[in-house]
Amino acid sequence: MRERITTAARGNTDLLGLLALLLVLLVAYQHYDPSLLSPASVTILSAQFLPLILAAAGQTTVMLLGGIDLSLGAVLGLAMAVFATYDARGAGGVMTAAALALCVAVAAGAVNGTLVAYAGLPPIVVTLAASFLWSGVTLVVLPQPGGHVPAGLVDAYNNGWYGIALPAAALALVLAVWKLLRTTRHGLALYAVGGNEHGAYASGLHTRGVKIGGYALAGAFTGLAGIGLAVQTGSADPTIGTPYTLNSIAASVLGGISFFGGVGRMRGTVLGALVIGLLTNLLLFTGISPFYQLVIQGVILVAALALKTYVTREAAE
Amino acid sequence: MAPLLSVEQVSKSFAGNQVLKEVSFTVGPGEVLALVGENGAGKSTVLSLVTGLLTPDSGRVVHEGAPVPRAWSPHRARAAGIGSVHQELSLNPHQSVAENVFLGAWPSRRGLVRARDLAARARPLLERVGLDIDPRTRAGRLPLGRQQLVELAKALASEPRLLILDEATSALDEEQVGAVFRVVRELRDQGGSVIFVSHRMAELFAVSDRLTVLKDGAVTATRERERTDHDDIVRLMVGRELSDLFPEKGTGTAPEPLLRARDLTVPGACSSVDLDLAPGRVVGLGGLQGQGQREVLRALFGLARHTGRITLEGRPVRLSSPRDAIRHRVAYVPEDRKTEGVHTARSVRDNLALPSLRTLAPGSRLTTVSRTAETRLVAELTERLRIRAASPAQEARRLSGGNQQKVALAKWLPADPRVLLLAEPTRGIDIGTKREIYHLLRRLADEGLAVLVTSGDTMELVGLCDEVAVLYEGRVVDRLAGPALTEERLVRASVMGTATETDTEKDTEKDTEADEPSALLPQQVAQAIDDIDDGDRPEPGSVAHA
Amino acid sequence: NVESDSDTAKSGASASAAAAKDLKVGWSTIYLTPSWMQQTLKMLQADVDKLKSAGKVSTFKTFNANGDTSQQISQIRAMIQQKYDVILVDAGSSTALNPALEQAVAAGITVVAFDSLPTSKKVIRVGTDQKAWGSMMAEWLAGKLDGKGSVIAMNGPAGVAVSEDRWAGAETVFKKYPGIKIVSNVHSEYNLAPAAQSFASAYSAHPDIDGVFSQGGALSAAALQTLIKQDKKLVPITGENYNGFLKLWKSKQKEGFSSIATAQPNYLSVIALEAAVAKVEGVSVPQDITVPLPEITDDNLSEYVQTDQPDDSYPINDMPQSEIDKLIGK
Amino acid sequence: MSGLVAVSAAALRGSRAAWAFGVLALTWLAAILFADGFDSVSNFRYLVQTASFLGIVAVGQTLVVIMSGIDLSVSGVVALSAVVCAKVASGTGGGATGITAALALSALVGAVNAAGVVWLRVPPMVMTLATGTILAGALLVYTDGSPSSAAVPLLDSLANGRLLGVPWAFVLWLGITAVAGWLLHLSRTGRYAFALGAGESAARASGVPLGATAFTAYVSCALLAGVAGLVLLGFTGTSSLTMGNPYQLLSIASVVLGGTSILGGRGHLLGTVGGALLLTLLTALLTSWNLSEGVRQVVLGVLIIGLLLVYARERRT
Ligand SMILES: Nc1ncnc2c1ncn2[C@@H]1O[C@H](COP(=O)(O)OP(=O)(O)OP(=O)(O)O)[C@@H](O)[C@H]1O
Ligand SMILES: Nc1ncnc2c1ncn2[C@@H]1O[C@H](COP(=O)(O)OP(=O)(O)OP(=O)(O)O)[C@@H](O)[C@H]1O
Ligand SMILES: [Mg+2]
Ligand SMILES: [Mg+2]
Repeated sequence: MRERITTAARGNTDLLGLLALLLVLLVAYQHYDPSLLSPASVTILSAQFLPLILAAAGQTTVMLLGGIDLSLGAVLGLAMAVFATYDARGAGGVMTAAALALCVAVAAGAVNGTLVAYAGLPPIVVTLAASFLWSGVTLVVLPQPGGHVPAGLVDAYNNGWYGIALPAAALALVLAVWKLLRTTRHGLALYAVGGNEHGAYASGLHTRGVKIGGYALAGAFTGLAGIGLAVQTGSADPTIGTPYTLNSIAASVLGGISFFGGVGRMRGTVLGALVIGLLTNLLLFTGISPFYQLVIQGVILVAALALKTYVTREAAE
Repeated sequence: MAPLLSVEQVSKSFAGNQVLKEVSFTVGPGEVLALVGENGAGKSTVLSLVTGLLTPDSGRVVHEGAPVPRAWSPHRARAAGIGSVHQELSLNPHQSVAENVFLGAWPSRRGLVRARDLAARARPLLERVGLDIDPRTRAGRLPLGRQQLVELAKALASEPRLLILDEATSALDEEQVGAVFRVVRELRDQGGSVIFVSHRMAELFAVSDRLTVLKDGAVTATRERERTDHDDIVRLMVGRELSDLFPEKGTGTAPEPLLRARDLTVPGACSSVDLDLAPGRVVGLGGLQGQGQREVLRALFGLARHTGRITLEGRPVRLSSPRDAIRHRVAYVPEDRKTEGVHTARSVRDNLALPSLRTLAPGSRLTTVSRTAETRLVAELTERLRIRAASPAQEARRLSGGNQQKVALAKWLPADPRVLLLAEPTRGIDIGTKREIYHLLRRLADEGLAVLVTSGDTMELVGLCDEVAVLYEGRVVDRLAGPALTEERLVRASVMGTATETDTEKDTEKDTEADEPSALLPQQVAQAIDDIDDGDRPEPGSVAHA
Repeated sequence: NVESDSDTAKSGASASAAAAKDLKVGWSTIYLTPSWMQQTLKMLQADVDKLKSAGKVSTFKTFNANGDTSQQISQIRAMIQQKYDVILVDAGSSTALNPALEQAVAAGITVVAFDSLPTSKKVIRVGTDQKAWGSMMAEWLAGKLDGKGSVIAMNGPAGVAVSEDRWAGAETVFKKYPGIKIVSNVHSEYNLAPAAQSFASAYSAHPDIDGVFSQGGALSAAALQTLIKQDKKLVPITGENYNGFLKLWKSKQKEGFSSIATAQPNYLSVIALEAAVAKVEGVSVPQDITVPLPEITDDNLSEYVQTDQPDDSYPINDMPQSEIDKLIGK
Repeated sequence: MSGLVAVSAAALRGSRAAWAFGVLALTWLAAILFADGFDSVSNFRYLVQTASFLGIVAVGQTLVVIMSGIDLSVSGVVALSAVVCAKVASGTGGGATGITAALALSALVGAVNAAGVVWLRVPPMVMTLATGTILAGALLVYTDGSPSSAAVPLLDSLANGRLLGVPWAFVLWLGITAVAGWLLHLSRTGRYAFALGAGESAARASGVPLGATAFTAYVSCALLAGVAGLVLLGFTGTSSLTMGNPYQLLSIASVVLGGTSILGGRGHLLGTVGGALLLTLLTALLTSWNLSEGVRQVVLGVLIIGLLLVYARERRT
């Protein structure tokens, strides 16, 4: 038993620091908000963090492939817009709307992936250009904030559903799916292509298919994030997605995902997103002047990353 | 009997540069074909046509009686029973050995790949190639030689009928080569075929049935092994006789050392290594794979953090970065050519000029680099080391491996180094070029350089060096010089990890005429190892490799 | 004690006589960087100071979401958890904050939105009529052009409610004048240089325009600057109380340049705060407080323009307390 | 100078930077033939004048991208320099002091970026993003929220004046390009930057001064962003905290459209000039057509992707 624990710990050394940081944040948070661990708080917080966590999961998928997605925010907005406008037309219930939004996001991801895989364009460039494209499409779908999400759903999401924190449940589900996926051939192929693309190709892997699949999967995560955000806010807003691009990158990097692909785990990303979310919340509680909040956010991000690099470099030697 | 594979009249050009000219050869079932040729002769290119990495401009590849389809790809080739180890490693350093072995074809149950299952299935494959490692180790943590064996296991995982080994032994020590030969013979005995490429002549003769010689992209001859010999093949390859592979060794007593290292320790790799490098002397670092040879060199070049005292011309120096080392006129040709040795994506010209920028643009960093001087320098170096490039503007990655190696060495020459550190300087280099490099190194030494070489090739160390320090688990266990420097003693010290003083007399006696290396070396070595095996032999290579 | 239990605060509020005491006030704003917000913050702070010395407000905190609407949601939730009594909000999205704000209302917090408003009917909303803004400008321009001519429209960023509303207001007016043709509809950030660039592009495609409809001061300034720099005829341009524009307008008045401007007055924030306090005190504050749009014309321009102040400011006079009281139903 | 011309001509021949100019010429021709107003001299003049603001930032960005970095803090630095200069100039300092202070601070930001990337080993994207965030906060504190206006005569004539009918801003941009082109393509430091961009390990093992090179690139980039801020201050006569925002992603797009590899180690500075002009022209063209904003963005995105497909693909193997 102890052996298993130590093995598990060894496999996660890179995450221990992050976990410790998260604990510190939680303790500090508890100090400001003693009801932190009550079901209501858990519901509220998970509702708040779910979109970022999902967006970061999408970003992580792309980064594991050695790419980066600068169009994530735009695709998130697009999914949100499709979900809420379709639902507003009352044309077939929430499930259809969600399925449609998800399909659109997956398609957008697949288009990005196809451009990266077949055109030989660097991902950062493709997705930068695609960010114009997808936010344009979003504006065509939904020229200004609006749309509709059933009030019951919004309430259930934000305030719990028979005492169940729906967002937390959704998150658990997504993580379980990822874990399963990670152990399929597709999951392994994702890591293989990210770690050494040419090698994977020379060894007979359909690297292009894997890439397109990976980007599409990222699209799915992003789409879910968009739907989550729509349900959280009860509507859609074509410009609301933008900050998620950079926030998701920050969360992934903090979670130990390498910019060069092939390295990192989803649980790290989830921790990273939680740290970022909690940190911003904590800054709200401490009541630091809003002028300084930006400064502190930036400094903490750099400090955390520098510390992480330092620690892992020591460990690696 | 119908050949398993026949390559018929294939031609291939890259950007107008014709690399293959109507090349044809066949491999029958139960046959081992050796492809021989100088660097850049087109061996890897023609094999890429077979494995689906490239498509021929004209001609065709016929596999099992049928021409391969237009959409031939590595994927299809593997599915059709062609397994290959490419010249360039294709492992994913971040995944486990087991995951790498089954890359792309992970065995799964109900769609899920179980790690334990994977490891269990990988183990017999790893054993087959003579690897005793935990299949769950990350591939990137293994030393290069072991990675190459993992590649072999990966090729075997798809149970190929045709196995292509493109310099699959270049990073292996003798024992590991033995394991590869075992696999090759096994496969041949079961009716499979193997195409084998190597620049070590002895290996070729040890394992192949026929040899096909490529020169400048065309087949010059195909010979049965029985009907040919070393000199014949070399003549076909190089186009002339090659005498004296190794240069004359230095004479006289050792001069005052230029660089002295005392107590050199790199945590986790080597400890308390003492080395004296003197002008005019070529010193070798021997031993099995991964006994810390590489780290000693990296430490002396400021790339690995180390402790110990280093003095240059009697003055203590700190070498904490390559820039320090370069400033003290120490040069380093790394083992990992593609990431450290050359900039693969940059032109030959840029690569050659990079370490000499200070002389091309004297003054401050803002000084303009003189284009004419640069051109002259590049032309001179290309000429001096006979680097074969379409033009100086050709990207380094488009060069054959051997020519890349020459670039990695040539770029240091104008910097006028005093100490030259070379890790595996002739890995993947054809025999003609090898000879050139040996003679070049000796010439440089004669001009007053101190040279330190690591090599997995015992013959090379014996033939080239004035003195060899044998490392075992990071410690120097023996120093061989003069008449004591023989292959047997070197191998013995490497695998036993102790000095072999007791045998001195016997050895010197026996090896008086063994200066010319024999063509059947591997068998000899295997014999030597077997001899030692009878005694209690410590487990080699258990030193962690950072 | 108001802080300890929000439910008592609520019942206290609905019972008539309660006086506001030591209220904990928070303001969540989508941006703090634009000058308009800075000016708003200062005006708000001044009013807070006044209320503090009157013993009505104990603490006042500002939260800057820096353009991230999701963060604004977090801010509102944090304020709910910290049991604020009053939440003021300048919303980054007209819809996205609704659930959070309604949750705050349900928790007994007095929520007042101002400037950029959410659509929720449960919060008190203090604003100007953005559609009226658009139609006021459009009417003036149409009148100036005698109902016919080509016009370039300069709008704010696409997909933002304020910008879309102003344009919707203008569009209905322009529809009434078939002689007026919108030859180009430009969207731009409220940012001088890119706006100037966009305007110049549209203008060189249509150099014979008769007027410019602009729905923001920086956009108007960009358009006017471009005309001046290119030495072109100064056609009428609608504007806003952006000081940079007002200064240019004043300096070119002699050359026959004519404009109209209105303002999104900074005192919206003060009205919002006063409304919140009044609400807690039991006054029945109207749900929607529409503040009349000021009108800056060629005649009263000099009352507004402040030549000694930076361009990037929005001159406006304070609103008399009596008028505020009237608006909030005191 | 003649050396620079010769080298540039040689490098441009058959290169991707030449493509940028080819496409630019074609687009311009098409614009003149098929769109209204593009045949007028004043429009041309205005176009190159406004392209200069973006162009100056993009030249700096090129220096960083070539050595395989990226600078997302340029938007912050543009605002920083304009705000600081305006505040100093409108206060007691006067124009010259203002300009000096602005440029010094800009350079400082560049140094901080480089320090984070080189010493703390934070990935460039995250490091510069964080400095950008910190800058936004710091500027809020510094200005107390109200940035000043200032008429600095030197900047005014630099931004708005003309030399023989050519806008000074454009002349300045070309001058800067020449100096930066010499730095990048002729000097020793430039060679180091290319080497570093093509592969860090090989560069280190060849004795390239990694730190010094990175510092030069980041500091130059920030300095140029500072210059752009000053020119913008001259152009608009006022400073604001958000005035740099448009240049963050557009500068990267210009670099890429100019044929420089985003992965570093390959490209030409002149390409960036073409890229910035092309981007400005495309935006202007789209503005002059009466499209809805959504459609406009879709068209821009598709156009950029299309152009990149034509000449900016990364070759494999
Ligand atoms: N995923 C990959 N990774 C590495 N190399 C690849 C990959 N896919 C294809 N290649 C190599 O690139 C070569 C070109 O492939 P293919 O002709 O299908 O691409 P393409 O889209 O037509 O590109 P191009 O237009 O440049 O020829 C292939 O022969 C193969 O060697
Ligand atoms: N992708 C490419 N583009 C351009 N030229 C190439 C490319 N690949 C190989 N070449 C050229 O083709 C020639 C043959 O190369 P190849 O790698 O087949 O040689 P080789 O016989 O395998 O040599 P070595 O023994 O060094 O591995 C070389 O001159 C090389 O420069
Ligand atoms: Mg093709
Ligand atoms: Mg080869």
